[in-house]
Amino acid sequence: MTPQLWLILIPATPLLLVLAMALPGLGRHLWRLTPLAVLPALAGLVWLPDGAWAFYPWLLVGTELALDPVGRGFLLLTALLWGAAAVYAQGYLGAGPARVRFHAFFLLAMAGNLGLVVAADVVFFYTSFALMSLAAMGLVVHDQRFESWRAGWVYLGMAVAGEVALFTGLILLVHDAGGHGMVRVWEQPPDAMAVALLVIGLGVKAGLVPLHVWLPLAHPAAPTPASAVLSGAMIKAGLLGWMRLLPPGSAPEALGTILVVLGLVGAGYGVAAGVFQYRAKTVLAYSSISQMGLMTAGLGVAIAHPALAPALISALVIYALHHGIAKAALFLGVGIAQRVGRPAALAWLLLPGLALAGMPLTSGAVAKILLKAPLYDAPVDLSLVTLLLSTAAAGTLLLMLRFWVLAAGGAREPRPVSVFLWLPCLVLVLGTVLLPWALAPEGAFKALTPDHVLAVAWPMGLGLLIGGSGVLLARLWGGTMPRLIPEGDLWVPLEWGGQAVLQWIRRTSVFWRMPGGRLSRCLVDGLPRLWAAWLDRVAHGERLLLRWETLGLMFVGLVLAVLAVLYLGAVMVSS
Amino acid sequence: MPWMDVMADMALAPWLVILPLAGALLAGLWPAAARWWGLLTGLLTLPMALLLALQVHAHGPMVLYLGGWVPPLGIALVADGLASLMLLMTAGVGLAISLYALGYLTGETGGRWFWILWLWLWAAMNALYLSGDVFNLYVTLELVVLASVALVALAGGAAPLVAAMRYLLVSLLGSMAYLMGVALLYGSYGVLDLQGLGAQVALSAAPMLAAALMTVGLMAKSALFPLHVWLPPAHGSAPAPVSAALSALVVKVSFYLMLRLWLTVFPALPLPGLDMLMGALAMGAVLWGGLMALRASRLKQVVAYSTVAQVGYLFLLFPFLRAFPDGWKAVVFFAVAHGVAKAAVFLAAGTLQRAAGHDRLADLGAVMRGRLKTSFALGIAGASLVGLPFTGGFIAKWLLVQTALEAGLWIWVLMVLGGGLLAGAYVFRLLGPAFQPGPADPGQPLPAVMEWVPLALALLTIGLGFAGTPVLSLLTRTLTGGGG
Amino acid sequence: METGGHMLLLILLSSLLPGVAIFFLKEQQFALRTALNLGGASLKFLLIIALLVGVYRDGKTYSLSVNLLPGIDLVLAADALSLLFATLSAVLWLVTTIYAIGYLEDSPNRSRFFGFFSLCVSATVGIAFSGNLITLLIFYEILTLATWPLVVHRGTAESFRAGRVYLAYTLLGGAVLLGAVVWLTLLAGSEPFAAGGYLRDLSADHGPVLIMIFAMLMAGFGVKAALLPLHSWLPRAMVAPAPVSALLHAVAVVKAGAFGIVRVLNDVYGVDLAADLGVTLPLLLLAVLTIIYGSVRAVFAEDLKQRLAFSTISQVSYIILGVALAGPIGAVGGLVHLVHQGVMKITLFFCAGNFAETLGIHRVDEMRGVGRRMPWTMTAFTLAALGMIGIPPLAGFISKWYLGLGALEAGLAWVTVVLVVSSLLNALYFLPPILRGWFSRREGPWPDERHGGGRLETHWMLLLPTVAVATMALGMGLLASLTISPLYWVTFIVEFEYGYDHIWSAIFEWETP
Amino acid sequence: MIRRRFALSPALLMSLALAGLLIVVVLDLPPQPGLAGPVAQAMDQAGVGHPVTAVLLNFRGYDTFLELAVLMLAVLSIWSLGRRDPIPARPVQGPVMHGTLRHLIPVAVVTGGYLVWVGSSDSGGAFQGGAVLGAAGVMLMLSLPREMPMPPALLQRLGLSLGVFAFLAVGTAGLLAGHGFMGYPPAWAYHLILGIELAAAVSIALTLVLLFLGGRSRKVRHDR
Amino acid sequence: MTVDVISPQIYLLCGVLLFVLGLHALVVRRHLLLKILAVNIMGSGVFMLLLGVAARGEGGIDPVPHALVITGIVVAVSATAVALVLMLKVKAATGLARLPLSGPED
Repeated sequence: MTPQLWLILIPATPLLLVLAMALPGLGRHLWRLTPLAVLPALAGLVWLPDGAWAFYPWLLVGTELALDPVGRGFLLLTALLWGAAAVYAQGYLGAGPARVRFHAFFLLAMAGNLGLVVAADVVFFYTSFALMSLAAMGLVVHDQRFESWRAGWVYLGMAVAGEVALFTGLILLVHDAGGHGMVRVWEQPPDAMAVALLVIGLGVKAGLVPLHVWLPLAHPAAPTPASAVLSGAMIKAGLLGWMRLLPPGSAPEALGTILVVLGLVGAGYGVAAGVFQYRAKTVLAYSSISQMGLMTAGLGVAIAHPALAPALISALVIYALHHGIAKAALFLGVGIAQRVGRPAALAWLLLPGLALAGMPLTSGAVAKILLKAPLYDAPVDLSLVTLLLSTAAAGTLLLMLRFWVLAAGGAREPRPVSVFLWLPCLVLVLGTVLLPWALAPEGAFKALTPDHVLAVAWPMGLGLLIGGSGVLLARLWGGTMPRLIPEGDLWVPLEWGGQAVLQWIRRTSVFWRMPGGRLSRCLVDGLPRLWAAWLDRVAHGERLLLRWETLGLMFVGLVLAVLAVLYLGAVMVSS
Repeated sequence: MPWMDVMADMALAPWLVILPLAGALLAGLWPAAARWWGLLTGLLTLPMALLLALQVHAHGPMVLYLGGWVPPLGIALVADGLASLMLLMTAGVGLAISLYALGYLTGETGGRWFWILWLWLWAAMNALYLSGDVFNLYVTLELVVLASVALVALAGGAAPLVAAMRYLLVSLLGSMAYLMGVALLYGSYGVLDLQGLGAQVALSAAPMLAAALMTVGLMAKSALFPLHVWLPPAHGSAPAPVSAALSALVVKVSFYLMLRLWLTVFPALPLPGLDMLMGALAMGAVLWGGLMALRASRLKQVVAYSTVAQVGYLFLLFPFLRAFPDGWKAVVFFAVAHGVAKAAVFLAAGTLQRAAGHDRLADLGAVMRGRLKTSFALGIAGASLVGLPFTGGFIAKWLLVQTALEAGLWIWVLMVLGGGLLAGAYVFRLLGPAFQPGPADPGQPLPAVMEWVPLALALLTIGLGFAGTPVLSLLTRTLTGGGG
Repeated sequence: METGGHMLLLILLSSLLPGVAIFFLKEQQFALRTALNLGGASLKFLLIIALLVGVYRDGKTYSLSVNLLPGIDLVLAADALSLLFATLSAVLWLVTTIYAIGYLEDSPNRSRFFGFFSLCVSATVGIAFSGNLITLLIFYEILTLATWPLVVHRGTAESFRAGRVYLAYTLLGGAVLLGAVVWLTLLAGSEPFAAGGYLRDLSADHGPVLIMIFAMLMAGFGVKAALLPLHSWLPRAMVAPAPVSALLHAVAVVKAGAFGIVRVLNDVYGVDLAADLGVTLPLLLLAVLTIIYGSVRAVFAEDLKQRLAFSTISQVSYIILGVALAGPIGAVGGLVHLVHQGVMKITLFFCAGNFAETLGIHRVDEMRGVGRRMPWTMTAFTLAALGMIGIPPLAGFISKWYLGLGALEAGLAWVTVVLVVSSLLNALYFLPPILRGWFSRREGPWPDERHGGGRLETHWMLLLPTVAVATMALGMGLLASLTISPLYWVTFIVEFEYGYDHIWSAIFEWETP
Repeated sequence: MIRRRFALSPALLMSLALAGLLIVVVLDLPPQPGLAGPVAQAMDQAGVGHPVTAVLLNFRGYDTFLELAVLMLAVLSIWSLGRRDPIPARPVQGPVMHGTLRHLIPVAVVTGGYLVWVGSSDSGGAFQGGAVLGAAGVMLMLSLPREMPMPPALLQRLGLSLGVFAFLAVGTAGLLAGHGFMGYPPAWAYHLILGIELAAAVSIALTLVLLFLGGRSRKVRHDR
Repeated sequence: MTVDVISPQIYLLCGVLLFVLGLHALVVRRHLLLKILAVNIMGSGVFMLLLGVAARGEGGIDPVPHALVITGIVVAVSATAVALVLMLKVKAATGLARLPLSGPED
């Protein structure tokens, strides 16, 4: 077992499983094996050394795969979440032919996600990215409800637009670099156009603020295991893409500032929009937007100050891992919560929620501390950023409160919770607690120091205060949460506007009459008639010519004409 | 090659007259065996023509003084490249027509007269191609006219008779104009042989008038627009082998004569102006014939109008001649290609007509599907008419376009290409019924030869597609020019 | 006759002779006809393989010349580009023949159909092996003749109308082409195709004339390649049976036009001369317009085959776009699309044929839920359609990738915008049928279900070729750097054509053979 | 009607123009010797004494040969068109007619024969002789009340093709003997020419009669 | 001008006039018999012209045109005979001894 074989097995295993599912007979039952498709990735995590690198000259236009520390972190996240979700899906989905289809698309998306983590050249990265994006469409519209279709279309439209932007950006990168290996790409600072396109292309996936609209639509629409990977693993692909393609040091520093601003706006906006939602999964989606905003801001700082990059990047990896696991646990928990009693439901959802808000002793506290720590070492004053990052935790707690309220309330359909459901959820919930100790023990210890506890505790307190007063106010007025911001916020006016424009276009006949349409219709109708008339005229002429008198006249006339012409010619020649 | 030298000593040219004439006489004497005489004649004439062409190609033009009397006193038989090419074409197509007629004309009385007249026609055409004397040419021309008029009338019935009558009158009119020209030429120069005349003709009124009369007379005989009206009824209503012979060969005869005159006798006359007039008429012919072919509703009518259209190309001769002295070769190649293709088309049409019992284009589908070989012949020969590749027609079109372009005569390039499009339209219109849905039905039982001969001719058009170089090099062995 | 010419002749005859023989078979002689068809197709395939081995392993050259007119020869020759196209034709012919046998089962006039089908392929292979412009013209015209019967095969009034339009366009194009070729031959003689062109010497004296001839050549080839103002025959020709559409779009007619343009640009004018004359940019613009126009029309086409037809109009212009970029990488993208588009488009047409033949589906909105009924076909459709959009790792991505890089290399960054817009439009018209097929629920019966109750979703002769070409479409992208892949081959061609050694490192970073 | 006939129609105008041109050209024809000189020089080898006959049968014998062919072809053409109409029955002529004919026909036969024979040295020849003979035949036809009993078809055809046949045979023999096509050995020229003339005269006479009758014979059916 | 000089010219003139007269009649006359006669008149005109040419020569009478005329006459006779018979057949088939105004087709 060489790295050469192992690295390719990581993305290839799910694909091979999909192929095997196409087998007649046996293939119909192979969906049971879906969770096993992450095993090569997990095994690779264990024994592949850092810097494992492999080259496949026959694949695409020459493919490189590698496993570096960043990749290792993301690979852990990806494998863990997909594996957990796969197990969960076994118990979650009802029987029926659609189940095979779900698993097929699930595996395809999984392959893409795993592949982009280990990709070490841009073409393979793009390939995996596209595979993941498009296959995820199958997960979003799986339920075939109106809502799923709407979410699916928005998702797909944005994904395709993102792909295209990414494609163009990559082409620009590769053109400048003269090669498509990532190492080669890093050598050359990308030009502004490429940077812009990459930010947009990956930003769609990462839920960057103006491009986030698909998230709140897609997450509630997708089946729960799909939402878990969508929110936990797939949106991290955008972040990973930025890290890979716009590495600090190579990317322009101005980009860092932009990313910080966009990230912080996203963090705040996610909270602001999330609290007004009425569905638990939507709240989680907004929470993801908010959290991704934090990570984006972190990356922005790293890009703006390349000196801080190593520390920030490893912190971001931890943060991504933390968020992915916690968010996935929450999503899976929502699925369980619908089937059990209220207290049990809260029990499943409490710990990951708190972890997300940065509760000490959880992964959240560690991640936040690790992320903020390098900022104090920055050459310029970043206290505002730090402050905002901290404040975001308050927002997160607010969101979590809202989430708990919604998840605990609402209609429920009590059903037995099979082992397929609770086991992966349990693993993830435990993961939120155990993760820091396993991955960053020194950070975990550091987070237990009082000043750090305080640093993560005051925002939580603030959040609790605001949330509590909000609940109180609501109680006093007897009102409910105002529906200030609808699901999919920005998309809704866009949709209205778009529909209005479409209606207008449909009503306005100018657009439906082709330029020159009347002319072409005249030609289409008139030409054959004209042609027939012409033929008739010719036939009439033929009858005229057939008369002997005409023929004779023509004969004599031609003799004279030839003579005249000869004479003229002679005159011309002689003159 | 030694045998070529032996051949060179033999005077082959007269045999090409003697053979068909003897065949005609024998057929007349013994009508019951006319068909076999005809077949024998065809089989003997073709190799003879081939040998003559090879001989001419190897040794250059051959002139034979009849009775040993040297022109201007006597008459010369001239076998040069042009003449031997036309003889070869006639022999090839003629043999095919003879074979076809074996199957087409069975039992009834018409058959015998066809054979007798057809052999006469063949002899007359051969005599005309070989003749080197303007008055002798007149006599052969009359022979051709009488034989072909009788062939047209052979079908019997009002329409063919009227067509034959009109054809005869037009031909006589043309002949008389030609004869007047001969008289004027003799009156001016006192000689009758082509070369001798060519040496003397200068730019003056009498030869100009003679040229006008002769040219227009021959134009009428070769059915150039607007003097073409006699052709479609005559060719369209005659029996299939007759139509083929008339359209493929007889039309070319008068064209050949005109070409000969302008190559040898009238080079001194000015072409500027005349080329425009003739070109305009040619264009008219291509358009008019094409449109009429698009409108005609009967198979043979379409083919006949196609001849009217294609004759137009022949008259590009004048613009080309004006542009350069070698310009006529393209036109001659076109004439040959058209001859073979048109014979194939007419014979195929005859087969279909006989099989279906009619030739209404719209109702021919079943028979066309049932008789694939014939439909193929129609298709391939039709492709040659359009000028699609691998056929003689393509090479001909290529040469025409090349010549026109070389001379910078854009308008004729457009005409050739546009005429090709019209031809495409009517040829594919001919083929269309085969593709309508419906059953395949071979129709009346027919002898196999009626299917194979058109196919063979169609394949010959493909062969012509590869014969460009030898034909052109044969044509360089042509006697031209004043006193040349 | 020169070395190995018999081989080329044999390749031509391997489809021509069976074709002619098939015409004269009775309708009921199914076994013999099938044997002739498949035998010819397989033989051609094997012969091409032998030819490839001969050329690449043993370094032989093959050429055959027959005199047509003084100074003008009919030349058949095998160079790298012709082998590419010939291999494409041979492979796709084999596949399409199998498909057509299954598709036309029990329909009338099969002998005629397969006869013309074989003629059509012979003409295409002739085009591939044409060694000079005249030969190319000749086979190009033959192709017109051979495809018309296929277009009107159904014999309905509609197909006759389509046939008329087809003829009008192609004959007109042929006439213009003839004029141009004659003119060029007059100026430059009948030279064989040569890498880098053979007109350099003339350009000083005849610049404007060369431009004019170029325009005429482009118009002539552009008719079949469905370049913008000359495209409208293509959607109409969709009345033909599915295998015909497949062949027309993927291999024969449309490709012949594109191939002709490539030949003229590369081997007659030479890219440098063309660029100097300033003719590449207008061609590029035309290609761009066609790409956008075809895509927009495809979005509004509701009939599946119509949509595919407009898509073809758009996609074929990628090839022209690539060569008109006048740079090596762009040429790689364009030429490789010659193959990739062929494979993907033939897949799509096979799928459309399967849908129509099995379930009677003709319109895009009838495709709801077809994925569950016909998963294999739908998978093939999905693969090919995603490839058309340019999604990796499918073949279309490779083309688009190098087209984009080529555009940047040529300093025409705006062309990438065109690629982007076209990709978006492609997605707009290909994704809805895919999604409907996979995720929509079917209510009510299929329009016209014929193959019910079998173990397979449809006749195996329809399914097998479809899956095979879909696999090829995937493989050509996924395994693009194998030495047998079109990309490798095209790189070889372009290296030879442009004399750029660095093309290897540009395409395959690690290797310089 | 009359007025219209003499109106200046385009046809008339054009004919007048043509006439004018022709007249101008014809009157302007330059004097030239023609072929009188060469003919006179070649007369010693011609085999006959009269220049026109020499031209007809020797110098331009090929013309004459083809002209005989035209005549024969005319008959064949007419025959191919169908059978002739019966000559309408005529009232029996009086004795004058019979008497005249009884004398006239032998005279005509003798005259014809003479004309053929004298053609070699003086005005006359096969055509003139044949025409006179033919006229005699036509008179005979006209004088008979009913169909004349015709000779059998084979004989008719033989007689018809006699002239062409003889000419062709002699011409081909010349070719085979090395004198070229249509060439006579000078020594035999006179005899050969006379023979051809005789055969031609017979053919011409028969042809003219048959042309007059117009159409195939009604009784003799060759086509069975 | 003496008679000797002018007489050949008169032949020439008359020949031309006959030719044109015949031509005109051929064009404008409807009846087939008249047309056939017109062709004969044209022929006669040409023959007269030829004879005039023969008479005009300086070296005595030129025999060649005479021979030509004899041949021409025979040819004309043949053609006339065929034409007349054809005319009769047309008359029998269509009832008219003239060419119909339009073609037999449609």
